[in-house]
Amino acid sequence: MSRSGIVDLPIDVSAIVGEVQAPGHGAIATFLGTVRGSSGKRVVTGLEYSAYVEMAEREMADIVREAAALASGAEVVAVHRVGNLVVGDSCVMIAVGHAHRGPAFDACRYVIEEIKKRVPIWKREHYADGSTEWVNAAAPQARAAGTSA
Amino acid sequence: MSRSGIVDLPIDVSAIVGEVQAPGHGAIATFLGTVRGSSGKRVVTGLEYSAYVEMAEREMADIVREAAALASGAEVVAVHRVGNLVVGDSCVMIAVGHAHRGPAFDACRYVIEEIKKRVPIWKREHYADGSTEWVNAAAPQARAAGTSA
Amino acid sequence: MKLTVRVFAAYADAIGSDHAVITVAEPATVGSIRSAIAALSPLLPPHPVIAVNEAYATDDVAVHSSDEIAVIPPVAGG
Amino acid sequence: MKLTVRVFAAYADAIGSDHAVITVAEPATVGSIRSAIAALSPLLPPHPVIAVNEAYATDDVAVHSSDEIAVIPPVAGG
Repeated sequence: MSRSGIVDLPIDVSAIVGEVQAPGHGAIATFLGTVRGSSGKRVVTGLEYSAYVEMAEREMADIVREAAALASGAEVVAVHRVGNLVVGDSCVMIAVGHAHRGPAFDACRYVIEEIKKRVPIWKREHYADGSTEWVNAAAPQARAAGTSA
Repeated sequence: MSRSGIVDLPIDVSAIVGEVQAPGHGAIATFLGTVRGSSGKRVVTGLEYSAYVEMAEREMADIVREAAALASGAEVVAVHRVGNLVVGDSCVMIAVGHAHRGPAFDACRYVIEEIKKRVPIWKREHYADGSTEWVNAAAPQARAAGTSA
Repeated sequence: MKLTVRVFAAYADAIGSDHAVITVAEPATVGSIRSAIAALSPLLPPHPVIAVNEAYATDDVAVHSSDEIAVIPPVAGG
Repeated sequence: MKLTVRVFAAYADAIGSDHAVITVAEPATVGSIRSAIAALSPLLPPHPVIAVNEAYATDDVAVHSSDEIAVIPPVAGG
């Protein structure tokens, strides 16, 4: 069954792939986002993700619903981790099961693009020199976003 | 390290994802193909994949090299299983690690499309009524294919 | 009326708290309360993105004292 | 010269074996041996796809007795 959520434990890749497997699904596309060891020229030692959890879960659920509508018959699971992560940890996973690979890829791509645009999650990078910085990747672009961002 | 192969054991999804994880790879796109429980109107009970193994491994290696060239810096693993599979078993897996999600998705998609076009693998479906049939999905379309297929 | 505004991430650092109380005239809309929210810190943008009841809200959305109001910094998930 | 041709899947079913021996004139090319391969069974197409030394081969590719020749049915991997 399609689902989404904000989690504070490591992401279990096999378990999530298993959730979207079904006799009718010949194709499973997944995306896994992991913490990179550098940002521009600076060495990243860790990342701290925080969220407006209630709203993030609502936005994630909306995005999953939209993806399942785009790719009719798709089963979609999307989870985003929050808390303190180290380099190499997975922060986000999307898995889409579908009868055919085209819709599976398209739905998977849609979910990660929309998560990056709309879900109220923030990250603070911790650098090797002890400093930290909020990473401002995107102004939120909800379909019902304010007129001025 | 990028690699590919024809295998006759179950595909270990987590292990293959782990192979393409690296501190520089913020994005991992995967594709998993699984045996569907129906084909047209017929109930499929199992599938038998066979290959011209030596040539299939060469074609897979070429495709992985092409994908890694398309998505510079990508790490690509592609495996295809042969032998007798049951509904729900995974027959093919592709995993691509890259700094960015766009190239990771594109390379992953490229590999599965090319596998379906070029790699000399065949499948015979076994149906609930006891009959079997070779599935002719595509005439091979190698870049150096014969003039008449 | 008084409204409690939830504040996150870089904006929370800017005001030194994860919430703030603002006083606004009634009837209120997202458009009419935005400047009071922006005034919480000079580090906030003049036109911050506002959510009402856990959804992005346009300027014309009405705001009542029972609503959950939040100010949303640029997002960085994924 | 005599050539052993590897035969797979539906084509192997058609000829009842995973290989066949054909006799062809020298010098040989993929183009010149194709009809002998097609003649192995009426169930094979008139212009089957041929691989030489584990690579798809065009009509102009030369064929020697030491080469590994195969006839490739429509593929169905993935």
